[in-house]
Amino acid sequence: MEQMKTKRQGKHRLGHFFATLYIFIMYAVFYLPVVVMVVYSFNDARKNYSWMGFTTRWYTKLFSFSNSSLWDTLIYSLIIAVLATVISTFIGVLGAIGLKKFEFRGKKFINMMLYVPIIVPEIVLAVATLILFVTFGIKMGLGSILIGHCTFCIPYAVVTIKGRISGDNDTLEEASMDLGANRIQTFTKVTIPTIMPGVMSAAFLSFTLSIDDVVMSNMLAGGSQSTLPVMILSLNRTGLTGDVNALTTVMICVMVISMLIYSAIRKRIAKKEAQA
Amino acid sequence: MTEGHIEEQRKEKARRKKSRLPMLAQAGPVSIWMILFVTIPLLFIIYISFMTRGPFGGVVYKFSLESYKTLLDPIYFTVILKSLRVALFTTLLCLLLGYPFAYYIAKQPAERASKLIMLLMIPFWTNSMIRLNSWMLFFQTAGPVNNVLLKLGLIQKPIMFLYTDPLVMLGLVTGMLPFAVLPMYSSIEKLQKNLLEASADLGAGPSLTFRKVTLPLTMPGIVSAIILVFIPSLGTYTVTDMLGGGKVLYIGNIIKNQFGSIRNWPLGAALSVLLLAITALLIFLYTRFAHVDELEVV
Amino acid sequence: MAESIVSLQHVEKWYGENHVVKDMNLEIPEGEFITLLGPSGCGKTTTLRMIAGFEDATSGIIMVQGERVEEKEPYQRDVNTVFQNYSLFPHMTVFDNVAYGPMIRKDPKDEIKKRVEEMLELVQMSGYEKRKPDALSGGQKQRVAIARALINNPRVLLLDEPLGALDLKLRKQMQLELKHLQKKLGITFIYVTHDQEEAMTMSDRIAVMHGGNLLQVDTPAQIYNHPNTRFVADFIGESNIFSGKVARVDGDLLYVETPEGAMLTKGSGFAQGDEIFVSIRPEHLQFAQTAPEGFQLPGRVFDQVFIGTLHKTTFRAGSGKEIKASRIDADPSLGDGLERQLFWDPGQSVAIHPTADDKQEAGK
Amino acid sequence: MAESIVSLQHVEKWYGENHVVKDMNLEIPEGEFITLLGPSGCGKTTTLRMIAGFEDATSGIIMVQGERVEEKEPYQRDVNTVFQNYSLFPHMTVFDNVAYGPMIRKDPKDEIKKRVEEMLELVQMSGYEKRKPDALSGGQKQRVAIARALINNPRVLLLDEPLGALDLKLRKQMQLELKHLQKKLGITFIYVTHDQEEAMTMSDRIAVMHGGNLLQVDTPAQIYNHPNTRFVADFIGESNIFSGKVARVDGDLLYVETPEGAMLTKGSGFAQGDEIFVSIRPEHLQFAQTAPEGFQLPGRVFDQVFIGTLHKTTFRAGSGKEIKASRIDADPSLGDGLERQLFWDPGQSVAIHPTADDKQEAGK
Amino acid sequence: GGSSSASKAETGAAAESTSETAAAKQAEGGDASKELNIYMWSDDISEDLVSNFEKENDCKVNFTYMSDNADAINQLTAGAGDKYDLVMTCDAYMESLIKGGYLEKLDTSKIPNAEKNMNKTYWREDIRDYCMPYLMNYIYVVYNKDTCPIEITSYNDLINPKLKGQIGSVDGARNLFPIALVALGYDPNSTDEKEIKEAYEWLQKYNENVAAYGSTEQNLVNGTISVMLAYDGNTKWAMDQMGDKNSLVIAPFKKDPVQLGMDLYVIPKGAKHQDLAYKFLDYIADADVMAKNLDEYPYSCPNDAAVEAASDEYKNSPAFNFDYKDNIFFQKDVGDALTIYDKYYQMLKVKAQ
Ligand SMILES: Nc1ncnc2c1ncn2[C@@H]1O[C@H](COP(=O)(O)OP(=O)(O)OP(=O)(O)O)[C@@H](O)[C@H]1O
Ligand SMILES: Nc1ncnc2c1ncn2[C@@H]1O[C@H](COP(=O)(O)OP(=O)(O)OP(=O)(O)O)[C@@H](O)[C@H]1O
Ligand SMILES: [Mg+2]
Ligand SMILES: [Mg+2]
Repeated sequence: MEQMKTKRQGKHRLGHFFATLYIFIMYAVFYLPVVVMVVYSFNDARKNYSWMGFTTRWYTKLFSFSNSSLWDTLIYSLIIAVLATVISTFIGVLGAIGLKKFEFRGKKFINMMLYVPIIVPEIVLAVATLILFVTFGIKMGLGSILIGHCTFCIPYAVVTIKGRISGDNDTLEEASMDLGANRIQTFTKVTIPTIMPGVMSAAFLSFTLSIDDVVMSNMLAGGSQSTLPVMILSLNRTGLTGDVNALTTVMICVMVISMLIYSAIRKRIAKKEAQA
Repeated sequence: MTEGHIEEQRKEKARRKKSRLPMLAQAGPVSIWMILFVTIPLLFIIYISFMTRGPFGGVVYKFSLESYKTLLDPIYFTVILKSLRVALFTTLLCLLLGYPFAYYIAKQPAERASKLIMLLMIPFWTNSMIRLNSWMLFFQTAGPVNNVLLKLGLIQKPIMFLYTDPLVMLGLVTGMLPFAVLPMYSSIEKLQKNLLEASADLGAGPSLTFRKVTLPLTMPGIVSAIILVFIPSLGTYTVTDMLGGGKVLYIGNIIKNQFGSIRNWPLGAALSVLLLAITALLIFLYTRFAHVDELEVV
Repeated sequence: MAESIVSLQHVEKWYGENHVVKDMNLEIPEGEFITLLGPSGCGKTTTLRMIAGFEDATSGIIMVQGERVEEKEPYQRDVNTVFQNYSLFPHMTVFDNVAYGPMIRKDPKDEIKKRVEEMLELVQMSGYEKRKPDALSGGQKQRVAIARALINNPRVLLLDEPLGALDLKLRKQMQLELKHLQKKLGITFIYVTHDQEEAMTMSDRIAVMHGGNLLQVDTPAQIYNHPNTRFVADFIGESNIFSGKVARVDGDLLYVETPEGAMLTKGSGFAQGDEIFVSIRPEHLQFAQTAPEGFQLPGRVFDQVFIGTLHKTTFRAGSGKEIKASRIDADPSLGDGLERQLFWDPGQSVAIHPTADDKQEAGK
Repeated sequence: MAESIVSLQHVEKWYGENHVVKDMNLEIPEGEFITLLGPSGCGKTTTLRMIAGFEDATSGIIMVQGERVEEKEPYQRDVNTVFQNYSLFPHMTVFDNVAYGPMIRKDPKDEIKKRVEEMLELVQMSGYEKRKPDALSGGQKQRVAIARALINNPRVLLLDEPLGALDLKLRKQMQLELKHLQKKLGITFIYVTHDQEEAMTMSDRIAVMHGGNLLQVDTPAQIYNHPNTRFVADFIGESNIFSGKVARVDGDLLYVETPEGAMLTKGSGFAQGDEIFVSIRPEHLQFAQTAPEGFQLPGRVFDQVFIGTLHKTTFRAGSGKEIKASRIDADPSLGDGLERQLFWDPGQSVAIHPTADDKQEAGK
Repeated sequence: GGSSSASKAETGAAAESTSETAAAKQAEGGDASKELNIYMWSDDISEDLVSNFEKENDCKVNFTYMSDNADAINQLTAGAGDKYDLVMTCDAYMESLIKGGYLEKLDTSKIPNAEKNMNKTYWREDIRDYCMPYLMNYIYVVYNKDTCPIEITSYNDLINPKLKGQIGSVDGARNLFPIALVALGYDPNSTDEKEIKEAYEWLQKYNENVAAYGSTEQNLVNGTISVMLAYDGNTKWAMDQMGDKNSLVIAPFKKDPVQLGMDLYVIPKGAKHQDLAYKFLDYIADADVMAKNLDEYPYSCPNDAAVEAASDEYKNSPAFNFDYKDNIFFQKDVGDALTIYDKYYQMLKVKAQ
């Protein structure tokens, strides 16, 4: 009897084992390049092509004052990425809901337009945008880069979130408004939480796209500051140097640590609220 | 008109405003953004595609069908077919590998799931250039893989991983996978357990339940994933250039070159228009085939 | 009309091709407890949704608190709803669900806490504050939904089968509580229920709907004792309905001939030869070896069951029609197959004019 | 045990800290119609889910058709469920929902079509084939859910409040249909309902649950007339329950003293001085100017209502306790505030031993 | 590298710029005349020298980076050149830029150091009025004498079937076709479609031998390939990498000329800080300054005086020393013929499969 009992559970356990193994392998593949990158940030070679021995000199160089431009570039990129993420996620959430829920003239057109930045090669859109900006006398700089980034992030956000919204959201929104919450309150307290995985996915995609973008950042930049990916691509002409690996390593560490701190703080707040 | 009539009109207006306002607030920003920063540049691109290449770069604003005539060259047909094939392959792999991955994550408790998603995204915050470079370092002739294999005596001389199709696929798929996983995750997460139970209860085994219930209900996420993977990989070139040795041109390379060294903007614009047309056709075929009305596939 | 807190005027609702609410006119005075009663799919939920403002009427006017609905968003109206499918917020705990309204109104924290506890107490859900809706049973969800709507003290409360998932005991208690609150706070209740006893005991008025039409709006006793259509008579409670012709009119006393036999009833507006329905409740049906004057309605005992409170006897008339009687005490002399004469006090039966619908049906 | 089609042995279920099913033992023979009855949240749905295989029992053994459940996936068992929340597939039409089971079994197309039409006819949903669940009313969804489960002709059918969203008329019809089908096909029904009349009329046996415990499993009449615990007496139907001490035993006749007064009842296993509950149904309560021997139970008329079928009178005893009586005919002599002596036929009241729970409650 | 030898004073100046956040910088407020915006390749100029310049002139030099030479051209043709004061580009684009009117004409009297130090062979007549050369690069053939199956003395050796899969090559229509044209004995900047077509056929054979296009020097070092058509800068790295065991040699061409490309600075039309731009050009043309720069970024250089002043290590680097250094050709603007090149380039790479 006891043995029989374990049959179905055993099957489940086996399935669970394979699932976990699969996930583990996938993560391993994703992290492999990162591990290589981190390892080679300790590579004692001018160009990062092959292993020439251990050094920490890239980190020394990174943290020396003379390398301020790298840091400026990094900070600039982060600012752009965060702003682009916030703006495009915001517009994307609104847009996804609006386009899903309402019927209006021109909706088909907007839906089509959303595909355009995904389809048209970035360089083409970037040049066209640049020419239009110049024509209309728009000053290049942070603003223009942001516009460029949001233009291709928004479609990604909309498409991702739209896949999430469904009919059951309606009844919950109705319940919320029925209880006296206006549309904005309903939006923040009910709509957003119920489509949270979609919002989170959209934000992650936007951030990833923005932090890695070269073309828009290059074409629409002002005259005084580049983003990190542009600089890295520029470096690629003569070969990536160890300090970029070091910088990216530091960047990843900083982001991971701030994420950890953020979630720890959130956990603590949640706990406190629960106690209250 | 009578006073009552005017009153009626006022109310009618108020009523219309009531139903319009939330629509404007939600669909408005995205519409305005798309029109300002996509439609207008797009019109400009289309306009350029009918102009003439400037001998000193840029465009001479003189009407010409030259670019479109150039497109008739069968070479572009070949290139596009090749690009489509790569994109198709990448998309298929991303879906096959990504769906179980997304499913696994979606079925974890919320807190754990968001941690796993975060864990998935972190590698993608490194520069894609650096990641590609890392793959090259890893697989190069004197790289760790070959070294280990040599040391273990499994091979006598280094294997040439670089510039092979499998490595290119690895690069493409690992680069694109999050764009497949995230939308699928967010739609699988929504899948209600009670429907799966109902299906099992009615006698459907796991694979049938998957085909009849899970798949249709998570279709929006899958379609999102297809859009976000297929279309961008249609225009990709960095991966093929770096990991594939740059021996093959894809449509992305060609367009980039028109806006780069060749400075033939009209041709680049025309090629983009062609890409748009092809994608529109594909979406149209899909909507026909899948009985989805209009372009709104998601 | 001025005192009506909710008023429906010529309201129509189409879902595409489906005409689900037809020319509905209803005035609900402030503080009334009105119940919508009708078969599944007759448009009750749709009517509530139009009043709450989630659904626009295809035509007609809906006024709440003297103002037309179309101009106001759902949240601008002092109307709250207990939804048929609960619609609890899945990402919030029971506490947060109930606290939602006051929180939106930015009431002070401790007051909210106090009120929520009160409400949960009321619906007997104290101790479940920290649970998420997913971890509740069907009835528990429903109770949370009630608490969530009640806490707002709205002027008008729409309740769509609010007690449907509760057991008899709890339902009885909740009925009392709801009625008590409604009286105390003077809230207008628009109530949907399938439980006729509930409708009868709680409502000031009952509105009977059928296929999108409002058939009768009246007090429970009036609806029960004087249904204005065959449908109402048939739908509310159990009835034996005989279809026949008026044979003779004697003041308000009508002599009726039916396929089952002759019977008496009281009624007005009938002339000799008119088509007529006669409706008699099982509990008013009497039987004996012999029939009183005017009655000639023999039936054979066909089935006897005991359902807790009542003993129910089914007779079969000569025409094959089943006729039901119910009594508290069992009649030991009654055995299957025995014949009895059926009759009643003519004042307890109802004479009903056939409607166009009825005639159409008969024609088919 | 061998003939049991479903058998629960020492089944326990914990949700984290919540002990929702406690040491449950139940044998259900093939073809039986058994109803689970109990207050909201007592574990009825959980029990069904464990039988269907969606939930693993924390401990204990569940056998379906002689085989242990743990070995079989839900889809491998000849058990179908009508879910409390319907669980219709939102992406399929009504037709496809109902056709799901046969389609999975790869029945021939035209046969499926025929069967689906039959089933929809049965639940009166013909004509709705092409609708999606979103465009159905609550009751319509429920009917589709019933059709979807019935079409499979399972050996065991679990029904979780399958008629909860239907109006009285339709519910009655569906009850008949279900009962008819169950008998005809010999299906075992495990049924959950809040409607006691439904439970009474349809079930072969009723299992009363309370807080995860199975209190009594018996025929409806037995449960109604001989509740084994105070809870059952109180929960099933309406009861007046008096708590007191046995003053004298005379054969099976017990003389009981309560705070409300002296009374008689029949019962066994009691000795003088024992704690006792006496339960009497309102419809068995009689009142008159004077009491028969052994009774001394005065009460003042406190409230009188008419609820359709019955006239209900509430008396208030000297201790303040409310005592309910119901009759079909109004007693015009009865006025608010009048005093009457209450009594009954001692054979119609039930003597109940207090349980540990009851004592604990009394202690609080 | 020289960065670690930065003096205290220099690091102080740099520290000041660190304290400015990137965003604040972007605001571009403050004293506009004290800023110099340069658009160029990253990792191509010594930071120490730049901060020296900043100190001397009490200004701030901002770098924005290009990822492709065409980026600069696109910016200029789109009319967005005036956000920069100096733009780096290469000689092949000069004619277009000049004819398109995208550049300010240079007042060479404001850059006396250049007048004095620059080799006029490289600072060609046709473009001299609009640019100042900075660094330059040869595209030549280098091979591993131990592993290469043949000896290479001309471009035509590259299409020897024995080299199948052995070549790493620079990419791009305008880098590949001139080689083929030279190999066939035509003008490297031919605009004759017939000649270009022949070049295409030559390149088809070449393509057979190519293992990969792009940066391939590490493959030469680790033995994946044995021949490379590449920039001298990349070769220098490869040779350094092999160290004592260096077996790489620059192919001893007898007759064929090698391609020489220039990185040059131009002042885009409408640049806002032209005075400072001239100062910077003159500063970087100074022999000692440029010599220091060469030590940090060892590339070929048209500044003769600077090369003279540079360290021995630089001067003796085998990558820059080959005996047909003067047998060179330049990429010129070929006008509309570029589209012909592009057509055949596309055919080359599409038909390859
Ligand atoms: N979105 C919709 N599209 C089309 N028809 C609909 C839609 N919603 C409801 N209906 C139809 O409208 C009619 C009335 O529905 P409603 O929900 O008001 O019924 P109800 O009286 O509440 O019934 P129940 O007692 O079963 O809940 C039903 O026949 C239903 O099928
Ligand atoms: N996922 C869960 N986690 C924790 N507790 C749960 C969970 N699901 C149900 N419960 C609890 O288990 C108990 C039994 O639930 P169940 O759904 O079986 O009740 P029920 O008898 O069907 O009630 P109802 O008549 O209200 O549907 C309830 O108190 C409920 O709160
Ligand atoms: Mg309803
Ligand atoms: Mg339940």
